[in-house]
This record gives sequence, C-alpha cells and structure tokens, in this order.
Amino acid sequence: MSDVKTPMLDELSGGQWPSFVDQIKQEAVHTPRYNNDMLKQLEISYSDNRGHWKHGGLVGVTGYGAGIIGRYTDIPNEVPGVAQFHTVRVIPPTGLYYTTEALRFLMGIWNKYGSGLMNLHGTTGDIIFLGTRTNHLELMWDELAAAGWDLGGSGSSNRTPSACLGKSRCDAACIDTMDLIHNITNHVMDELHRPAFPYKFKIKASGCPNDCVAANARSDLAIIGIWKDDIRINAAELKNYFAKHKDPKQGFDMVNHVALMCPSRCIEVDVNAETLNIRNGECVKCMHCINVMPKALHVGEDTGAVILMGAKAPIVEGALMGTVLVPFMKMDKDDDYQDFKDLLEKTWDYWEENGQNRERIGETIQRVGLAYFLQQLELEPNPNQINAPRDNPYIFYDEFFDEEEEAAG
Amino acid sequence: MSDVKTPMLDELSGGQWPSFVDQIKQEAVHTPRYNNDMLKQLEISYSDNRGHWKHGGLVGVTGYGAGIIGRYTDIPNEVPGVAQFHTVRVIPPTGLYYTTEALRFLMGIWNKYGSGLMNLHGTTGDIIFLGTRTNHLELMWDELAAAGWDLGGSGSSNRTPSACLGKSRCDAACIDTMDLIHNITNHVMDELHRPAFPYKFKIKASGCPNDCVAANARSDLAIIGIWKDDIRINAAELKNYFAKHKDPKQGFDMVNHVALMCPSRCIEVDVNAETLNIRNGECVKCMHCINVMPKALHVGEDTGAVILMGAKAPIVEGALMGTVLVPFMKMDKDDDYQDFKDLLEKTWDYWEENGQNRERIGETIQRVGLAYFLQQLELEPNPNQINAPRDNPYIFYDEFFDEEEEAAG
Amino acid sequence: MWVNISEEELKERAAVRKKRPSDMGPPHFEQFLPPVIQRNYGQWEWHEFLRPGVIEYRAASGESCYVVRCASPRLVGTTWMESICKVADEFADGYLRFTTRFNIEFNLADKSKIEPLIAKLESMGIPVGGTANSISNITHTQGWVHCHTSASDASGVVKNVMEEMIGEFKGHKLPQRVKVAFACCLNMCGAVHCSDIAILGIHRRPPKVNHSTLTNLCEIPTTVASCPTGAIRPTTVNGKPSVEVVESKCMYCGNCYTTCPSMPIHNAINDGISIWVGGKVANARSKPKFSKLAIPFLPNNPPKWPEVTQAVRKIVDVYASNAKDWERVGDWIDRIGWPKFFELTGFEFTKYHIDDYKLATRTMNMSCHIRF
Amino acid sequence: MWVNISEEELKERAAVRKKRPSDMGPPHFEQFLPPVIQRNYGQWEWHEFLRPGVIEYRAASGESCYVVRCASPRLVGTTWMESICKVADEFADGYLRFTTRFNIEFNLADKSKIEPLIAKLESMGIPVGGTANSISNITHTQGWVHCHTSASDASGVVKNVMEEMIGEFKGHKLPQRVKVAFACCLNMCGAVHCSDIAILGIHRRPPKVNHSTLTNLCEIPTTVASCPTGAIRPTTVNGKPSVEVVESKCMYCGNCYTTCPSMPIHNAINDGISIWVGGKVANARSKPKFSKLAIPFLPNNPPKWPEVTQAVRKIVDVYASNAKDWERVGDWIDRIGWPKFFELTGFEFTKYHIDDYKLATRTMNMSCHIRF
Ligand code: SRM
Ligand code: SRM
Ligand code: SRM
Ligand code: SRM
Ligand code: SF4
Ligand code: SF4
Ligand code: SF4
Ligand code: SF4
Ligand code: SF4
Ligand code: SF4
Ligand code: SF4
Ligand code: SF4
Repeated sequence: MSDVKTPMLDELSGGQWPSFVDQIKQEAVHTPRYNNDMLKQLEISYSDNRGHWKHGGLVGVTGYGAGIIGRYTDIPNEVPGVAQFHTVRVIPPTGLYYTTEALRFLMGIWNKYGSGLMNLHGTTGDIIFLGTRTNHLELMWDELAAAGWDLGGSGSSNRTPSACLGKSRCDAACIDTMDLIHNITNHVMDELHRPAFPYKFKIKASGCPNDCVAANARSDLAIIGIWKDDIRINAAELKNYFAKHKDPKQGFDMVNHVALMCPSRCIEVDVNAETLNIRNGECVKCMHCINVMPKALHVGEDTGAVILMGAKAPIVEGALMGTVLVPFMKMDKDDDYQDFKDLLEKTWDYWEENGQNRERIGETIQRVGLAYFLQQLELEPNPNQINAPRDNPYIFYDEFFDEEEEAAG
Repeated sequence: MSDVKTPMLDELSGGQWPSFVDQIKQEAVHTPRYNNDMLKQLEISYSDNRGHWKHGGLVGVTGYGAGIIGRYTDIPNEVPGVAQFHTVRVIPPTGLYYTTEALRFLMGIWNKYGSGLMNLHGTTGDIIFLGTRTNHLELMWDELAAAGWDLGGSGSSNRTPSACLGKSRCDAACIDTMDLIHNITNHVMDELHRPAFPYKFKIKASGCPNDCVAANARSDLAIIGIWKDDIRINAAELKNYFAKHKDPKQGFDMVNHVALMCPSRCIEVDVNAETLNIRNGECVKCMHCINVMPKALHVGEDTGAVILMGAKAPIVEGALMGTVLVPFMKMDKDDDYQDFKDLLEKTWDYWEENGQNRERIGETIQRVGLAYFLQQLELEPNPNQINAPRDNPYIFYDEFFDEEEEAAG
Repeated sequence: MWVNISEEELKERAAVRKKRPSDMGPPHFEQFLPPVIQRNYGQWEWHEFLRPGVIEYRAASGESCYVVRCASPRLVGTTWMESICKVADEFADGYLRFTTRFNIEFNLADKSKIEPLIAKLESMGIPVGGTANSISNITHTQGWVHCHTSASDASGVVKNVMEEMIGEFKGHKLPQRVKVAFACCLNMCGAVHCSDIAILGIHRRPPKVNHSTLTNLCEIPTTVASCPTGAIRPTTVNGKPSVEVVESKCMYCGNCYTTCPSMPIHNAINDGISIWVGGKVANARSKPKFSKLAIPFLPNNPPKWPEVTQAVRKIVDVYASNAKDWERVGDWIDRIGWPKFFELTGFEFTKYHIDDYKLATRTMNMSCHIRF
Repeated sequence: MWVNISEEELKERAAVRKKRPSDMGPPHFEQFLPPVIQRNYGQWEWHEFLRPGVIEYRAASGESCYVVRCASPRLVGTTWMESICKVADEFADGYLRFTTRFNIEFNLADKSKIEPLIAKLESMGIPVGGTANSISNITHTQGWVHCHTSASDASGVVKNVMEEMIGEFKGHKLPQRVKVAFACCLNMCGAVHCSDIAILGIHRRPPKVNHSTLTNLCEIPTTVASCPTGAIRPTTVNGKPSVEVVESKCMYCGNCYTTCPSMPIHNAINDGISIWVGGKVANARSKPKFSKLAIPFLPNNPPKWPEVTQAVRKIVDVYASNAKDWERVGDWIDRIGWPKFFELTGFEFTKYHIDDYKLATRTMNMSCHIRF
C-alpha cells in the first residue's frame, strides 16, 4: 500500500462496510501520482476539520460548455499531485446496466488519464471520474468520444436525465422509462452540452409513483408512470394473501397493512368473505396496496405519466417538490414521445425568456403563479394540480362587465 | 304595517324561516321615524344592487373611544330618517343568558333612543343596537350606564371578549369559560373602551376543543379548555354503546364512527371482547370519541387551557388560525387567573411597542417569527407549538464558538 | 331631537353626567341563569338529543335541563322580541338564552313543557331545530342593512338560503353539522374563512374616485395610507390634488371607502357572490381548516338570489349523499379529493381556484396523488 | 503531461480532433441488458424477496430473474471495480448493474448461482442486502474528498453510519425502508431534503473575506452577485476595493466561495452536522415529504463522528420499536406527533426547530391538537 501516513483515515479502513479509504489506498498503489497527495490532503482535512478544495478558472473540452467541474487544492505546495483535480461527468447507459467489457473500457480510460477514482454514480446519475488535470481533458475526450461515450451535463445546462429501471425488470412499471430517457437524452444533446439556460434543468423518469429515481423530489421535470383505469386483481393470488392473513405466523394483516393504510381509505376488505373491493375513482394511485401484495394487485392497463415540474434543493427559495402540470399524458413511443417533447419545448421557451438568472423553473412557477404559468404553456387548469383551491379571497378577476358598455348597450 | 312600498323586499316576507323584512316592517309601525326610511333605502339597494351606507366623522360618548360605529346614508335627501344611523355595541352578560326583565329593559332603552332594531347578537358577541342619531348617544348612555350596562369594544381596542356556555350547561367544559371571560372583561375595561392598540384585539374562550365560540379561528387570543390526563371511561355506559353497535337498527358503529375516525389512530376497539383502549399519550384531545359517546367517555380531570394567539380574517396578509403559544395553562380561579393576565400584559406590552399600524398580533408573530416572539414573551419552545420542525436549512445560529477566543483559550 | 325628554330632565342629566359610572363591565351572568342551571353549574355529566332542537343535559345531582332551541333572524325588532319574552315568561320562568349562532334557547327544568313550548313556537312561525347534524343558523353580517362596503345583502341571502334549508334546520338529516356563514365583503366579519359552506360578497372592480368631492371630504395622506396593499397614490386631476388607484394592486377590500366617502367601491353589475367550502373551526378529528374557493362568482340577483341558493343546495345534497357519518364537509372532500368534489357538484374548475397568494406553494399538488 | 502518449500520437490526435464525434448521447442500454432481461423486457408479473438482498422477478413467460444486491462505497477505484467485474464474469455472464443508490446488482437467470455468488461477495468483504425494509446505501455527496463548500466529510460519515447499520443493511428488520442521505452543505446535492434520515453538513459562520488577495483573484461585481441573499456588498479596505458580508443576511451557503476563492466559508470549530428526519420521495401512502430538523448541530468529530452515528442509531431504534409495519419514519412521526418524537429520542427541542422562513406560517400548530 501507499506509504503516506494517514492515522485518522486508517481508523476507517476495513470493517464490515466497504471502506472508501481502502479504495483510495488501493489507487494510491495503482495511480500514486494523484492518490498519494489525495490521501495526504484528506488526512489534513480530518485533522484540521475543513475541506481544502476550491474552484478556479473554467475548464472543459472544445465544443462543449459542460461535463467538467474544475477543482483545485488550496494547499498546492503540500499536495502538488492534486493541484488540479477536476471531475469528468460521463453519461451512463440509461438504467445503469453494464457489461464488464464496457466498464473495463471506462476504467481503462480513467487509469490512463486520471486518478482511477470514480463515483458509480453521482447523485444525478452520471458516471463520475474524480480527479484529472486540465491538459489531460482533450486527450481523454478523444478516446471516450471515439468509443461512443459522451459527457454529461453541468452548469446551467440540461443535466443528464435519469430513469429507474422500469420495464427492464419491474412489475410496476407503467411506462418504459429507459426507452423514454434514452430518447429524451438524445433529444436534449445541445442543451445538455452547451449551457444556455437561466440555471440547471434536470429530467428524471420513474415508472410508477414509488419513484425509485426520486424524480418527484429531485428533477425540474419529472415523468412518473401512472394508470387511469382500475387496479387489476389476480383472484387466485388474492386468496393466497387471505390465507396468509389467517395464519398468524405469517405476520401479514390484510386489514392493518392494506385497507387501513390506504391514504384515500377506498379499500374495503372483508376477511370472512375474503373479498377486497377498491373504489378506484377515489384511489390516488399511491401504489401502497400493490406494493404490499405484488402478486395479487397490479397497476392498470391504461397507462401514461404524470408530468410534474419544479423540484429542487433548498437554495435559495426553499426546497420544492415537483408540482403536477399534466395529470395524465400518454407516453407514445411510436410517436417518438412527441407530446412530451412539445411540452419540453414550450417550457424552455418560456423559461429562457422569463426565468431570472439562477432561478430554477420551480422558482419561476412560484414567482409568476401556477395558474399564469399554465396559461403560458397552454395547459388546462385541473383540480389534480392542487391540494386544495385557494383559501384567500385575493382573486384578481380579469373577467368582469364593462360598465360603460353595459350602460350604452 | 308601514305604507312604504317594498315590492322586492315583500318577496322575503313570511316563509318558514323568520323574516328580517317582517322585523323591520313591524318596527316601521312601532318606530316609523327611522324605519320607514330604513325600508325605503333597503328597497333601493335591492333595486340598484348596491349598498347606500357610508362612514362619516367619528361619533361616541364622553370618556369612551369605542362602542359606537358611525353610519350615514349616501342618499340623505331620499331617506332623511336614516341620515344618521349609528350602531351601539353593548356588552352582553357573558354566556348570553338573559332574564326577560333584563331584555325588556334593553329593548325599552332602544325604543326610546333608537330604531328598535337590533342584532342579537353581533358576530363578536355584542348586543348590537342598530340605528340612532348622534345627539341621542349621550342620553341613551346616561340611562344604560345607570342601569349597569356597559358599552362594547370597537376600533383599535380590546373587543368585547366572549365565551361558550361552558360549565353552565356543558358536560365537556374543561374550564369555567363564563367565569373566566366575565373576569377578563372586567380586567380589560380600559383597553376595551379606550382604543390604543395598533389594531383590534379579540379574546374568546371555549370550554373544550370543540370550540363552540370559534376562538381558534376568530380571536387574537384564544383560551381553549383541554385536559392532560386520560379520557375517563364509564364502563357501564360503554357496554350500552357496544350493545347499540351490535343492533343494526341503531345505526351506531363503534369501529367506523369511533376508532377509525380518531385522527391519531390511538383507539383500539374489540367489539367481541367489548373493550376499548385509548393510548392517551398519542391522543390529540380532539374530542371526537367523546362527542360520539358522551355518556361513556369524558374529558380528563387534570384540566387547563391551551392558549393560542393570532387568529383573524384575511385582510391583509391572509386569514390565520390561532397558533399554540402555551400548550397547557392552569386556569386558576382562586388566583384570579393571574397566569393568564400576566401573559396578556406581556403580549400587549410587546405588541404596543412593536406592532405596526393596522397589524393584528397574528401578523406581528408572522413578521418577527414565532421563535423570536416566544422569546420576547419569555415562553419556552415546545413541539406542541408546531406541526413539524422547519424543513429548510436557513437556521440563523446565534450560538457558535468565537474563533479568537478559542484560539486564545 | 327625536326623543321625548323635557328640558329640565336634559339639564338634570347634564349635571349628573360627570358622575356617570363607567367601565363597569357586563352585569354578572349568574343573575340570568335559570335555577336548574345555577344548581348544577359545572356538574353536567352527559347530554342527549331528544329530537332535533331539543337536548337533555343530565347533572350529577340527577336533575336534567331540557333545552329547546329555535330560530331567530338575528336582525330583530323589539316588537318581535317582546313576543319571545312572553314565551319565555310562559314556559321558562322568564329565562332565555342566545347561542353563538343567534338561535334562541329556552332552558327547561320540566320535561313536560317541551312539547307545548314547541307547539307555541311553531304557531308563531318559529322553527325549532339547529342542533347536532343539522344546518343551524347562518353566522352573518350586516350587508345592505347597515354596512358601507357590502357587496351584497346579508339578511336577504341568509333568509333565502335558510328558507331552502328549512328541512335541514329542523331535522338531523346530515352526516354531521354543516356550519354556514355569510359575509358581505373581504373583511369577512364572522366565520366565512372557516365554515363548511361560506357565502362571500365580493367586489370585482377597484373603487371609483370622485375627484370633484375628494379634496373636500378626504385627507389625501390618510386616504393613501388606508390602502393595505399600497394601491392608492397621490395625483393631480385638473390641477386639483386627488388620488388614483393602481388597478393591478387593488384587491377590492373597500378599506379606502371606509376612510374616504369619495371612493365608493360598489359596482352594481360587477359585485356579486363567491362560494367557499370545507372550512371548520372545531378541533374534532381534523384540525381547524380554512374554507376553500368553490365558485368564484355568482351574480347578485335580489330578492331571491336563486343562483346562490341552488349552489348551496347542490353542495349540501352532494355532501349528504356521499359523506360518511361524522365527516364534516372539509374532511369528506379531503378524503374523496377536490377533483371528485368538482365532478360531483358540476362546478367548473378555473384558474381562479389556483392560489397565487403568499402561501400558494403549499396548495400545489407536489405529488403523484392523482384521481381520475 | 502525466499521460504516456508519444509526440506523434499527440499530433495525429490534434489532426483528427476536429472530426471528433459529439452529442452522441449514451450508448443504447439494450446491449448491456442480460439476456433474461432482454427476453422478458416489459413482461414482469411480480417480485418476491427470497432473502435480504435477493429478489426474484417472475415474467409472464414463466422465467425468473434473480437479483443479488450488494454494497458499494460509491467512491470506488478501478482496482476494486476490476474485482467486481471478475465476479460478474464468473457468476453473471459479465453483466452487472448499479442502483440509483450506488449498490451493485447481479441479475441471474440461474437460481442455483445465488448462494455461491453471495458467498463470494461475503468473502470479499462486501455485504449483501439493501432490499425491502432495510437501510440501503446512503445517497451522498463529495465532502472533503472533492467539494469546496463542504462542511463535513461525506464518505467518512457514511462509512461510520453504515458500519453501525450493517445489521439493518443485511436484514429486513425495520417496519419499512429507511432511506438515509448525506449532503455536505446547504446545496444538498442528493436527497437530504427528502429522506427518512438526513445528515447535513452545515456552516454556521459567514465566509471570511481575505481582503489582501480578493482584488487579485475575484471580480467584485461577480462576487457581490454570487450571493443569493444579497448579503455581500462592495466596500473599501485600506484604500483597496473589496467586499464585506452582512452577517445577519448570510445563511452560510458558500455560493460566494464558489465564485471567489478569497471568501472561504470553512470554519473548523463552527462547521458541523445537523440531523433531519421524516422526509420521503415515494408517493406510497402519504405524499412526498421534506425532511424536518431533528438536531440543529453536532460537532465534526472525525474520523468516527460518534455523535452522528449515535444520533442515527437512536432514531432508527426508536422508529423500529414504535412504528407500525409499512410506516415510513415520517408517517410514523405524523401519527405519533413531534412532541412524542422528541420525547422518545430524548433530542432537545429548541428555538431553531421553529421555522422562520417563507412558509413558516404553515408549520405552526394552528389548532388545539396537543399531546401530553
Ligand atoms: C457530484 C454531485 C454530488 C455527488 O457527489 O454525487 C454534485 C456536486 C456539486 N453540486 Fe450538486 N451535485 C450533484 C447532484 C445534485 C443533486 C441531486 C440530483 O441531481 O438528483 C442536487 C439536488 C437536486 C437539485 O438539482 O436541486 C444538487 C444540488 C446542487 C445545488 C443546489 C441547486 C438548487 O437549486 O438548490 C448546487 C448549487 C449550485 O448550483 O450552485 C450544486 C452544486 C454542485 C457543485 C457543482 C458545487 C460547486 O460549485 O462546485 C458540486 C461539484 C462537486 C464536485 O466536486 O464535483 N448542486 N446537486 C452530483 C452530480 C453528479 C452527477 O452528475 O451525477
Ligand atoms: C357588526 C359586525 C358584523 C355583524 O353583523 O355581526 C362587524 C361589522 C364591521 N366590521 Fe367586523 N364586524 C363584526 C365582527 C367581526 C368578526 C367576527 C368576530 O369578531 O368573531 C371579524 C373576523 C374576525 C377578526 O377579527 O379577524 C371581523 C373582521 C373585520 C375586519 C377584518 C379584520 C382583519 O384583520 O382581517 C374589518 C376591517 C377593519 O377592521 O377595518 C372589520 C370591520 C368592520 C366594520 C367596522 C367596517 C367598517 O369600517 O364600517 C363593520 C361595521 C358595520 C356596521 O354597520 O356596524 N371587521 N369583524 C361584527 C361585530 C359585532 C359585535 O361587536 O358583536
Ligand atoms: C349552544 C352552542 C354554544 C354556545 O355557547 O352558544 C353549542 C353547544 C353545543 N355544542 Fe357546539 N355549540 C355552538 C356552536 C358551535 C360552534 C361555533 C359556530 O357554530 O359558529 C362550533 C365550531 C364550528 C365549526 O367547527 O365550524 C361548534 C362545534 C361543536 C362540535 C364539533 C363538531 C365537529 O366538527 O365534529 C361539537 C361536538 C359534536 O358534534 O358532538 C359540538 C357540541 C356541542 C354540544 C353538544 C356540547 C354539549 O355537550 O353541550 C352542545 C349542543 C350541541 C348542539 O347544538 O347540537 N359543538 N359548536 C352553540 C350553538 C350554535 C347554534 O345555535 O347552532
Ligand atoms: C433498484 C431500484 C431502482 C433502480 O432503478 O435502481 C429500486 C427497485 C425497487 N424498488 Fe424502489 N428502488 C430503488 C430506489 C428507490 C427510491 C430512490 C432512493 O432510494 O433514493 C425510492 C424512493 C425513496 C423514498 O421514498 O424516499 C424507492 C421507493 C420504493 C418504494 C416505496 C417505499 C414506500 O415509501 O413505501 C417501493 C415499494 C415497496 O416498498 O414495496 C419500491 C419498490 C421497489 C421494487 C420492489 C419494485 C419492483 O417491483 O421491482 C424494486 C426492488 C425493491 C428493493 O430494492 O427492495 N421502491 N425506491 C433502487 C434501489 C436503490 C437501492 O440500492 O437501495
Ligand atoms: S419507480 Fe416503479 S417502475 Fe420504477 S423501479 Fe420503482 S417500483 Fe419499479
Ligand atoms: S393504490 Fe394507494 S390509494 Fe389506491 S387503492 Fe391502493 S393503497 Fe389505496
Ligand atoms: S366548546 Fe366545549 S365546553 Fe364549550 S359549549 Fe362547546 S362542547 Fe361545551
Ligand atoms: S379525543 Fe380524539 S384523538 Fe383523542 S382518543 Fe378521542 S378521537 Fe382519538
Ligand atoms: S363583512 Fe364587510 S360589508 Fe359585511 S359587515 Fe363586515 S365590514 Fe361590513
Ligand atoms: S379597495 Fe382596498 S385594495 Fe383597493 S384601493 Fe381601496 S383600500 Fe386599496
Ligand atoms: S452538498 Fe455542497 S459541498 Fe457537498 S457536493 Fe454538493 S455542493 Fe459540494
Ligand atoms: S455564504 Fe452564501 S449567503 Fe453567505 S455571503 Fe456567501 S453567498 Fe451570501
């Protein structure tokens, strides 16, 4: 291993949970030029209780305005190996499936041009190469690009879209998230690589309201699968669940775990008659009953997506979840997802024109008001867009009678 | 009846619900000087779809700045009888109980000095005498005052406090609202009659969280009875309710009407074993189960009040409900409600000093922040004051280490 | 002087006026309590509804107090009140009470008086009811009868709605109490901001400035200061100082008209009524809730206001046939969702329903909870 | 140049660089899908947890896909990843996947490979688990490893917490999934704003302005503009233009430091960690919720951060022994109430917990719903 002394970090070596310290130490053997100093700086941080990175000038590759985050140490004399230690963001295959061949190719690139350290993955979903120098960037990019791997978003760009695994493996998927996001990612290439928005813009798609890619909370534009018709019931499997319910050893309780946990209280269960009735018109498609009895209950067949807009972390106006814009949109593969792309276009047009600098779309919506925003996007008001109508009387009526006209007429 | 022609109003005469038109018409016979023109003006309003009242100069009685609302018609030539038509607010007996003798005295006064029309009562709870002239005010007041009836609040004063009937007749009352409010009303006489606040201030007291005087929604300072210990259960009566439950004809359902409607889901009912168990530590004292089974369940014995502050109608910053300041305060008759009076004093001191013009106390709290306001009133932070802790990270820490000191020490 | 007082008396009065008592507060309530209540004050054990409008309260002593509750138009004249006093004398030993919703109550110690009392009241055209899961009296305000900023008449609308709801007042037909309120302007005197069904008079146009009278009647700085939203600013019209209203900032509250009679807010063809639902005050089950917009605008159509009456009828009927027992209107809507509410009532959902005020963020559906 | 590339190659590359492809997007995912998944894409009928870390997915065809999920430190080196690739080659035909929480998944068509694969992973020190009602991997950020505004180290805290929670990762012991997140500053990269348990690095002091270097390193207008709250204003220090920070406006976000390296935000003795609870993203049962403040400040105490680990342990234990099956942390707290949460955890409730930001109104308890 490396001969850098890291007494504090060493306390985090080994253990039952894979150790990041061991990862860096292994890379310090493998790629010492960066990683000995990486270890040294981290040990310093552990001792003096502060980070030692700073920003610097913009770095990037020709033709792109995004994909690289410049990073520099603030103690270059002590740790020259990480004087420059930039991040490279690479778009992963949608759904995060790999072959070892593909991974080995990427790792090879990174051993050659960088520190060998990476995040699989960043929280936006990119492949993150951690730590390289400015003059390696173009060279690395030559090889990556030639092999068909592209850089991800950063800055005020459309960030790398991401998807849950959806139809690839999940029995709940209402839409084909991976196909959709692969398609959309290709559609937004220009906006992704050449930041021109007021601020960042993130798109994520989950196949159902369980939202395994956290779209509702972490993307400016969330596409979340949903269905319009009834929850499908597999009668035979339902019988099995009733049997489980009656066997105390199974710890399964049809009343307490299913009916009473339904947020809209629209499930009636009769454990004696072994019947379960769902008032689908009141169901809010929360997924709970389906999650609890995945063999007996299934999402409906008339599927599409809820489109939500505006989720973001708290800086500056406070965190927002995505808010419903379109309660139901068909996700039509054959039409190349044109409806969705139209909405995306309209959104960008409006935001580019009206968004303020460093204002996420969610903040724009808050500022101009949801009703007004809907009008600008030519979307209909729908009670599913709100929790409840206004409770204040400050209604700015723009329809009223013109007294002069009335008097004249 | 009066010979004023009121074809539109006449359509509201008679019927199954007592008619206000008939009331005015009867008074037009009884006290025509005001009421013929009152009828005439109202008929005009019904024809031209607008009110015809306006404000004018301040009116009142010597020594008081409150109690009278000046009102004038905007068509004095057409309806000289209501050229002046002021309101007189009189403090009612707390709890709104009367003898016919007392009422007849008040009615006599109003027949003599005013229109004979009144509201029993105004929504704040005053006796409202509707319609008199400026030069009758002092005279009327001579007689009222001599008989021991006092004027109510108006303007930026402490308004006439009000109470639900509480212990006088109610099995749910946790505090003696009528005694309390009678006491407090006497305590606030100066502030009630001589407006000196930034804006109006209302006090209401309900005996329990059913809040039959709407204190939680309509008073700047709400005193609402509550208990700390367990809900009392009358076992014999509970048995009767179980019997009712089992008789389908009774339409009573212990599970659906009681257990499943408990907002904190802390009631366990076993209809076979005929047991009902309440996890009182989770109970939010909502009253529901007690309301449904008033014979079997009763409020606890360790009673006191929640003190809430800041309720108001929407002008200007939007409506507010009262927010919890003190989750539990003993209402100690023997101590002359001193704890409560101390809090009232502190509140006024702070608000008079810091409230802006036309700013209700609820708006002041919103502006300065609840935590800060609590500090000013020397009240402890308590999680019952909030629905949930903050979800934004904008914490302004005022405790931190001084680096110079640390370095030195 | 419309009062018959002799010159001498006037002089006498002026002489003693300096010694006139003040700040004496309300007379003590105890003297007005019926004996059965005095005896059992604070000792009540339970209550039971014997029929709509009649409640029995049982005290620890074993005594009962029987309450008979009846309607009142709230706007009463002394003539009518005298007839009520007679009833109280005859049946209730000269005691009576008013509820916080303007109803009149007779507290009887003697059960046998209930029926005769009810018969008497009904013979006078006074309905008995308003208890438990009924629609009680409407908490309301002055309207054209006495207030200057009113966008509609209070008593007229209330009369029509209660006429329509007479069955609901007299019976225990509903899943739970339905509290109805009326206010004639945004000041919302009363309970409109937190009622199961709220009827709110609204102006939709800013005040009109009467520049010719304004300088004489109003002080410009006070008028400017009267506007809570800062919509009024000083200006000069025909060389004379006056004020103007920035339309986009005005929310039609009428505060300026309170201060300055030259800024009337009434607008016969644009004033009207909005309907709000789902508010409540009680802490029973859910926390107190504000009323939410159901219908942004209905025309003023006196004397019958049929559009308003029908809208309230619709809400009551849909609620009555869909809610669960004990579910208030707001709790019912929260359970079935607003999309269903609009579907069931047939009311149109418009851009006006979508909040755009200070706390609008928290009204947005930031979830996938959707109902189709 | 730290890369071994010959001069010739460099020249060659420069020549072709203009024709370098761009905007090609991600490689199509299909080529990376294991055959069992390719065959049954979109045809899955149900899933079942065979044991912690192992899920069976059944397709309409009758075929099953068996998923084995194991931990990853997310910050990985190519050395370690190579060993993972070897495992994938040996047991999963060279296919592997990452979850949205950094875990590694092997999708097997052959059930009999499950146990040998698990044995292999465990022999490598890699725990298998993270499914269903477990604590899965922590969504986290860079910390002192790579970010400049970090108030704490991400990987270090995560390592300690997961070490403590290893049993919860490897077992299905909890009432429901507990999603844990870490972020190193208010930017909250990741999921801190909506996690069952969120650990957030916080600065508590404004940046310190290094007036001597500022003029050289930073542009004053850009620096002033960088502050989202307008806390920075231009000033003159010792005759040289510089900036100053209005302390009362600064909420310690570090945005200025991003723009201007002469405004470091770190503060060794005041930086630390806050704990948040009850957030969620899924729409299951309740709507998505933000995380709420549980502990305003814990010191940075590397390398073990014992205070943080203990706080998380406390929350997990109290939750595990009090919540109902299927109840997420936030749903549980909503049911039992925040007073009980503070009582059960023993965490102190302070003024810092009371919101004073934009939507604070809606966090106040405007009701009598009180718990004693
Ligand atoms: C690398 C990553 C964290 C990680 O360890 O995974 C990251 C790192 C940074 N984020 Fe982030 N953000 C990352 C995902 C997120 C997410 C999560 C997500 O995308 O789901 C969020 C919250 C969701 C959101 O977008 O609101 C997020 C919210 C922010 C914010 C606050 C934005 C806001 O509107 O509140 C900032 C501040 C800014 O933009 O100036 C920020 C800024 C930054 C910067 C660029 C700060 C800076 O100026 O240096 C960080 C660069 C660190 C570095 O060393 O490279 N990052 N950032 C994530 C991107 C990896 C990837 O591409 O896969
Ligand atoms: C008479 C009464 C309505 C009624 O018909 O019962 C009433 C009548 C007026 N109210 Fe009120 N308010 C009356 C109870 C209320 C209530 C209800 C309550 O007290 O429970 C409220 C809502 C609760 C609250 O205080 O917020 C109420 C909220 C307002 C407001 C809005 C205050 C706000 O902060 O939002 C105003 C506007 C103002 O103060 O300028 C207002 C103003 C007025 C004025 C003084 C308007 C004016 O400047 O002329 C009205 C005088 C009308 C008149 O003809 O006398 N009135 N007012 C009520 C008083 C009777 C009594 O003393 O018993
Ligand atoms: C007489 C009165 C108090 C007074 O001091 O005047 C009163 C008296 C009682 N109320 Fe009330 N409430 C009275 C106004 C209110 C109000 C205020 C209002 O209407 O403006 C409320 C809150 C309004 C709201 O929530 O919007 C109110 C919310 C309740 C509740 C809670 C209802 C619920 O949401 O579940 C109960 C409990 C119940 O339903 O059993 C209740 C229960 C009762 C009981 C049963 C309490 C008792 O044991 O004595 C009393 C007789 C009930 C009845 O009339 O059916 N009372 N009650 C008021 C009668 C007004 C009327 O004429 O209709
Ligand atoms: C693999 C993964 C998707 C992916 O594309 O990578 C995934 C896969 C599944 N999720 Fe998930 N979820 C995954 C991240 C998420 C996330 C996002 C996150 O963790 O950041 C969420 C939302 C987080 C939140 O609510 O805070 C998420 C909320 C759910 C839920 C809803 C839980 C609840 O609140 O009740 C379910 C339903 C359930 O519990 O049965 C679910 C159910 C499932 C099922 C059972 C769906 C299915 O039928 O395939 C999958 C296996 C479950 C398991 O791991 O126990 N998944 N799941 C992610 C695994 C992450 C990990 O390594 O731990
Ligand atoms: S979001 Fe839904 S479809 Fe996607 S992986 Fe999760 S449960 Fe499956
Ligand atoms: S999906 Fe959710 S809301 Fe719909 S029936 Fe199932 S549990 Fe209820
Ligand atoms: S508030 Fe409570 S104590 Fe007062 S009358 Fe209503 S139910 Fe009785
Ligand atoms: S008072 Fe309310 S919260 Fe308490 S047990 Fe009864 S129903 Fe439940
Ligand atoms: S609601 Fe408005 S118009 Fe009606 S009485 Fe109150 S202030 Fe006057
Ligand atoms: S009506 Fe109200 S908001 Fe409009 S100008 Fe007058 S005071 Fe201002
Ligand atoms: S949370 Fe803050 S410190 Fe951590 S990676 Fe994101 S921007 Fe950097
Ligand atoms: S830390 Fe953030 S709030 Fe403070 S001065 Fe810098 S940019 Fe402004």
